[in-house]
Amino acid sequence: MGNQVELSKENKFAGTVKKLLSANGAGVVLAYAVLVIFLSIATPYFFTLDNILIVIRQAVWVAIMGIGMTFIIAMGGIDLSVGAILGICGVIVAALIKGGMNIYLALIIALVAGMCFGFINGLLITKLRLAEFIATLGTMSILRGIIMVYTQGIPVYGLRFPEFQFLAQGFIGFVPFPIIILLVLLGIFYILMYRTRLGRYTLSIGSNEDAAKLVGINIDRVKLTVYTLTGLLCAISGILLTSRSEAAVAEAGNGYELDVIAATVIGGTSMSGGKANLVGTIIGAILMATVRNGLNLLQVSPLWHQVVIGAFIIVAVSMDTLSAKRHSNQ
Amino acid sequence: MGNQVELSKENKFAGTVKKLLSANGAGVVLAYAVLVIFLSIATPYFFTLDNILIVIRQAVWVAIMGIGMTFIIAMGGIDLSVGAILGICGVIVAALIKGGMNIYLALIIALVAGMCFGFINGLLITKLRLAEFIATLGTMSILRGIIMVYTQGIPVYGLRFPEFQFLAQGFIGFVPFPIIILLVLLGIFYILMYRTRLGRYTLSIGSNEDAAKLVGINIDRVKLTVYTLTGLLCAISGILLTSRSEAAVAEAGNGYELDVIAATVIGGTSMSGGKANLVGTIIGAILMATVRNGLNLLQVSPLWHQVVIGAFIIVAVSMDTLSAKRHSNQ
Amino acid sequence: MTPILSMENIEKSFNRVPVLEKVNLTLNRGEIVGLMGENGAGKSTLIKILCGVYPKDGGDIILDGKKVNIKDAEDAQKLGIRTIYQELSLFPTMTIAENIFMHNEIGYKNHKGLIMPLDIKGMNRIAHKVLNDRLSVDLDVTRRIEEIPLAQRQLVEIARAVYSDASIIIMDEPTTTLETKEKEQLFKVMRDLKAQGKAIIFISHHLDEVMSICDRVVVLRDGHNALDERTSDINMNDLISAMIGKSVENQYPKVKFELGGPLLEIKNLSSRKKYEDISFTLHEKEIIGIVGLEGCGKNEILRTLFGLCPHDAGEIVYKGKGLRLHNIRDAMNNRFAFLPGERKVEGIFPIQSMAWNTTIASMEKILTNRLVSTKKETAIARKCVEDFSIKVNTPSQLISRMSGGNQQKVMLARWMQTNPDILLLEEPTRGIDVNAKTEVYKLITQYVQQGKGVVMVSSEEEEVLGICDKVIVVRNGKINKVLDAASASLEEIKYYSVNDSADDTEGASC
Amino acid sequence: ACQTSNQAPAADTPSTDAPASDAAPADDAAPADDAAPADDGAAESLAPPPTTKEKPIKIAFVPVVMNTMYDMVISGCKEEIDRNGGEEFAEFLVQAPSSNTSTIQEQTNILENLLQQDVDAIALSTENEEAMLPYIEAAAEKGIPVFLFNMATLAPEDKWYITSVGFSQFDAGKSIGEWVVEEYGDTPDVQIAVLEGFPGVLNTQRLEGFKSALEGHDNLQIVASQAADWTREKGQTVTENIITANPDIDFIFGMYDEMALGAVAAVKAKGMLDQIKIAGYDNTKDGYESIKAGELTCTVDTASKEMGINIIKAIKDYVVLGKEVEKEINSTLVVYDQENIDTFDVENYIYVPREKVEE
Ligand SMILES: Nc1ncnc2c1ncn2[C@@H]1O[C@H](COP(=O)(O)OP(=O)(O)OP(=O)(O)O)[C@@H](O)[C@H]1O
Ligand SMILES: Nc1ncnc2c1ncn2[C@@H]1O[C@H](COP(=O)(O)OP(=O)(O)OP(=O)(O)O)[C@@H](O)[C@H]1O
Ligand SMILES: [Mg+2]
Ligand SMILES: [Mg+2]
Repeated sequence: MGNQVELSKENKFAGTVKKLLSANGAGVVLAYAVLVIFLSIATPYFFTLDNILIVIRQAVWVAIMGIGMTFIIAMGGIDLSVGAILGICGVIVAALIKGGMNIYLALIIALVAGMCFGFINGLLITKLRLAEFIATLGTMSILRGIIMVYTQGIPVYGLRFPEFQFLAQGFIGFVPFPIIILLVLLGIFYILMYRTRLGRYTLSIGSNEDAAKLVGINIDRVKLTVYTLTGLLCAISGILLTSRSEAAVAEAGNGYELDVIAATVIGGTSMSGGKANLVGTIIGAILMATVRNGLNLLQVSPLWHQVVIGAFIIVAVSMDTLSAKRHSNQ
Repeated sequence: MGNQVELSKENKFAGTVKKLLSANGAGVVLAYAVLVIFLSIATPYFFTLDNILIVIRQAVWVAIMGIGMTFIIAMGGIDLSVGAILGICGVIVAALIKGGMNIYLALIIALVAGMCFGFINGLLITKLRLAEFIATLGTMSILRGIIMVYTQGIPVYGLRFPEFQFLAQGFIGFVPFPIIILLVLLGIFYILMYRTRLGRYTLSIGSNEDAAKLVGINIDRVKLTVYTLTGLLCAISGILLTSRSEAAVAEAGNGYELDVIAATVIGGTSMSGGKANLVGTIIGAILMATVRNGLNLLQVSPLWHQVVIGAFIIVAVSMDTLSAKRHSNQ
Repeated sequence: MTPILSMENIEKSFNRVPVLEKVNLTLNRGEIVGLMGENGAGKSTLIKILCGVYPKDGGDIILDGKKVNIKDAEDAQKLGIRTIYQELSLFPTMTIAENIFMHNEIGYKNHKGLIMPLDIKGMNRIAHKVLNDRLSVDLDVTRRIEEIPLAQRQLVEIARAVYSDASIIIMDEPTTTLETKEKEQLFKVMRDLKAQGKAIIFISHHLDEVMSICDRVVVLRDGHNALDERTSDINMNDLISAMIGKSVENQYPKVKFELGGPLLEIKNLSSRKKYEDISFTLHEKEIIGIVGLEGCGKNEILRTLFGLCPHDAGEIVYKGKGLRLHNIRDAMNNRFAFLPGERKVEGIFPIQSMAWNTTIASMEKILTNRLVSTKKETAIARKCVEDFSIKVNTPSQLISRMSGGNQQKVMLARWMQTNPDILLLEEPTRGIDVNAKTEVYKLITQYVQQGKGVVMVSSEEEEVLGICDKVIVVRNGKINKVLDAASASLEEIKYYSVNDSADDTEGASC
Repeated sequence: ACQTSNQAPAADTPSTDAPASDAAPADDAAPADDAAPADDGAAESLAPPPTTKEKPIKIAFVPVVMNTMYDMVISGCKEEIDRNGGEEFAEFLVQAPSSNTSTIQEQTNILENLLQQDVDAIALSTENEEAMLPYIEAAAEKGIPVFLFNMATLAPEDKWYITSVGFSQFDAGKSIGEWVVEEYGDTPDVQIAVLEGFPGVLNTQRLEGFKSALEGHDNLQIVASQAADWTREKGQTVTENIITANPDIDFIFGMYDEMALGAVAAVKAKGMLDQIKIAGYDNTKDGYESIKAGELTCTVDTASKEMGINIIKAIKDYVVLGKEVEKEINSTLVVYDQENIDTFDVENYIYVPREKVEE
């Protein structure tokens, strides 16, 4: 988005459509539009305010983690542990509340725990110099294991406290509260990405890590910060998910890492680093939730879901690539 | 390995130990040695020819796919679909044999199918210019879905044909046949990697793709070849796995992609591309199988397995990084 | 007055091979010091130690009379040292303004944290102003680096160093890709900085540049101090002999051959927005130089001939037959070779060995029964080390651990190995030292003698005049003037680079 | 490392996690930690009241994952629908999570989506009912009755469901244990190995049930108990490792047929099939044939098809006929071995279209 804004200055006179299509992440908007039109025609249940809000709410957990993933991927990294951090933070908050702790204190502890796990990822990557993929694969496995050891696979449930339920189930006006949380986080991280040093340094590392080092950027500090913030976002997601089902299950967020990465890349953030599209990520997450919602509404046999979702990811990302290619070829 | 050979010429006089420790992938040897010593002391059952052969045979499937993954990672790519290709090729060979087809014909068809799936990955990556991670994530999902649609989750079983059983269950002398297959494949791909154009071009692309293009390397062709060969290797693994259990199970190879990537990186092939250590990959795969074997032999509670394996991956890879760091710092 | 910087008895070795031995360098406020030496003499290593890229093995760095310990680039920056590195270090996906202000941002509040809100408009404005006022280029600072040509990138890198409160500015071969005009701008900026009391270390292989801009020159030879004199006290020959231990009589060993038949005929070639109506003929044994201002389209013309840029009109005739160049392989199959200008990005395979880098474009030469023969590979690499006087410990040394100039020689060697019929060169001697340049020119001359042809693009007019037969001056995407190198002068080239030849009659009449 | 995994075994085991089946081993013995029988809650049930809806009704069927076991349940459902008039009786929608993602979150999404549509009944099987409570409650409040099936546990707070159809995991595990007690009697020093699935309620209950039958028989000893992730391949690998450490093993219990078949392959490769007896769980088709071939020793049939039939019967009673139904409906469990395997009706594995039966 930041790029789009700036691009627009460049060819001030080019038509809006062309600009939109050429911009990084335009594919996702196109894909989303096509999907929404198709589903609106195909089923009467789809295009209702209720359903739209439900879909967005279903996308919230992935979208929130996607914000962190966008930073990480823009920095040229990857994080496979997001789902596991979500899971363990959910268990932590549930166990603490169930154990009788004050809810707000429990929330804070869970958030801090999320930051710690992110920080550990950061340490492995910066201090032990492990490849991101491997470091976070390791923490994913360890955290999932710890959840198992702690819960023995049995959920922590019975969290019927109104304040806690409100987090994921509440409304402000007709807008679900988690959507508001998402928007607030998007706002904060949008500014962080495009209006602060942190964002610049993140992008610069993804763009050319050697050069970033040569201009004196403290790369380790930036990476630690980004992974820590991502841990925080995962903790928020984990808390919301726990609040939503009033229980923390051992396998919560299993496999989410792939959804989150897919949403980020569909949204136009390039895996080669140096470019970020935060708004695109959110749309990407909503897109993935919409596909699943559509599959359910259209009564597509569950056996086919994976095929459709896989094909959809490929199509959505190629749209982006193709429109970018057309742009650069002209 | 290629690098090691050359390095050794450079400082002919440096002690062997130092050379070993400084070489790319030395960590894996060290980690393996430590583990073997530990297990040999901890349990009398570990260090027996029988058990060693069993462990190696258990590592074969991952090791064979790891050969392909080494090429792909050395080329700067990644392939998340290896497990799914293994799964679908297993189902294909099982279904064909069950359907009464001549076994050798069925094998050939499964191998060709594996190559086709790899080729499709290659096409997505070269023609649609999708990021490797996303393209192969998509094919993984699609192939897993197709397996589900086809098998309805029901295993294809009852493949009790001696020739077919021999593939994974046979012995030549006291050596299990799959180990022989692995060694033959290692030999072939070792030569491909270090002695042919394909290997050099693979490493060149991983080292600097832009420069590779300018020296006339047909990047698309090399990528297509490497992904196709990887597909072939996955098919071989799939066939062996099917032969081993005389059944093709829908979820065979699920999650293997992560094991394969971990084995490759533990073996000393760098995720940033340009370097490959085929022998290291094999040792990495054996190492992972050894850890699991050890957990079973030592009767470690299943709840702890994931934690141990995750920690082990991190430790094994850091050993490599640390020894490499010590080397480069001096 | 204490010098602002003094490096004393600096020592450094890589893998026990000494690169710097007891090297000294002092720098005063308001002084420009030239740092010279052959390729691999240790210049870049010395300044990288100063910038915190490499730790030193011994010696002291004294800033303003205080001994300092520079651990990393951040330390160096805090101490007021800014560097333009030999290999560009820009951020391709980021804008010009973002690059100029990288790690030197302006915000609404003034604190050092990562979360400071940035004044983006203000930075864009200042970036534009810096480029415009100090370097006289008018660039859209919101364009991304990957969208602008190499020379402009170099300017951005210069602007980044200029716009900083650094008191010491180091420039490692900043002029290699600059055109005359931009070079003059750079010199003007350097004088301004000097007037402000800043100190500059300037590395270049161009003696004339060093003699004219620097107050003092320090020469390194094989990692030792070889000379430290005021430029006013010495002449070029002193410099050369300090660097290489002998003098060079004829820098340009041009031999004019009888031209053969036409090899490559370019007819009315056009590419939308890049260039139009380009026609010329390259004969056997001919070397053609293409010159022009940055952005005039000369590089695109050359790249079109290698199948890298599409053209939409016109014809390329090669050895009498029409040629279609869709991609690089079409060009390579016809025995064309192309040396790209941006070595680090488009040339080297950094984590591979020198031998690997030398033979990668001509692998058939090192295959025996389709398998790589390490023996053949090493033999070829050793021969290249000889021919191009490459400084390398062994052919198995990683190329990224060689000096810039030596990397450039490997690039040239790589392409000569392919036995091309047509050699397309972008900045062929970028970063190569005086002595080695002569060797390279000799090799190119020998090579055309066998009936081959060369087209080169260069920002060094002397070089073009010195070794080419014909010089094509391109202006705004069109051939403005074709000069005979034997009779043309530097002034003519400069003149036609900026003035339309259609104005000639008027120009002459005045 | 890295298990991501998805679908597990057929039997109800969803992979990564464990699900569940029904609970309440009502009568005997302490079941696993929390399999709280919910019978007494019936009085204060908050479930929507019985209705007498017009046919055809719309039934949503939400299993944990698509696999062999749920497939058989579906067959049972379809056959029972056929008996009642097929499409004129009910529209049958199957919605399951696709793999690769956490089944819990996907199932909650599916429920949210279903509540938007006008379904008349939801049949739901879930790994963790606790995590679904808000949705079951929401469905009840909307007047949509929820019929749980194949649940390993029921949350004591759950007053919104109509009935729980299934079988007792605990009892099924126990029945294998009883088979062992009978088979080995007082034979001294019988070494037993167990192949477990992923940790979770399902795993715990089967194991507890098995162990409860062995209690008091000190000659029957569990010498190894290792996770094989519900899969055949892991079953084989882990068995190889277990045999290495325990060469004198006599009996292996694979807590799901796929793992047991992996054990069969490993044992066979060692040529120890006549020494080691292997038991499975669920009586999958492959397991059945292995018993017929004389390789797998025994397995417990969990009557998946019967479960499907019971689900539709309950729905019909409650939604169409307006009758109250039992809070818990269990199918019968039978252990099959070489002796009685021929009495098993293979039609149970497949969907056989049924004649309509008039009420
Ligand atoms: N320019 C290239 N880019 C990518 N791969 C190449 C290139 N040249 C050769 N290869 C690969 O190396 C293999 C061996 O090349 P070689 O020239 O020895 O065999 P070949 O049968 O003559 O192939 P070709 O006729 O295509 O060159 C080729 O089959 C191809 O896979
Ligand atoms: N990282 C490194 N590892 C090993 N050797 C190195 C490394 N960097 C430089 N060298 C060696 O140090 C010597 C000096 O290199 P340096 O780059 O300082 O030369 P230079 O004077 O800048 O040459 P040029 O004019 O070609 O840029 C060279 O012989 C080079 O091979
Ligand atoms: Mg240098
Ligand atoms: Mg050939």
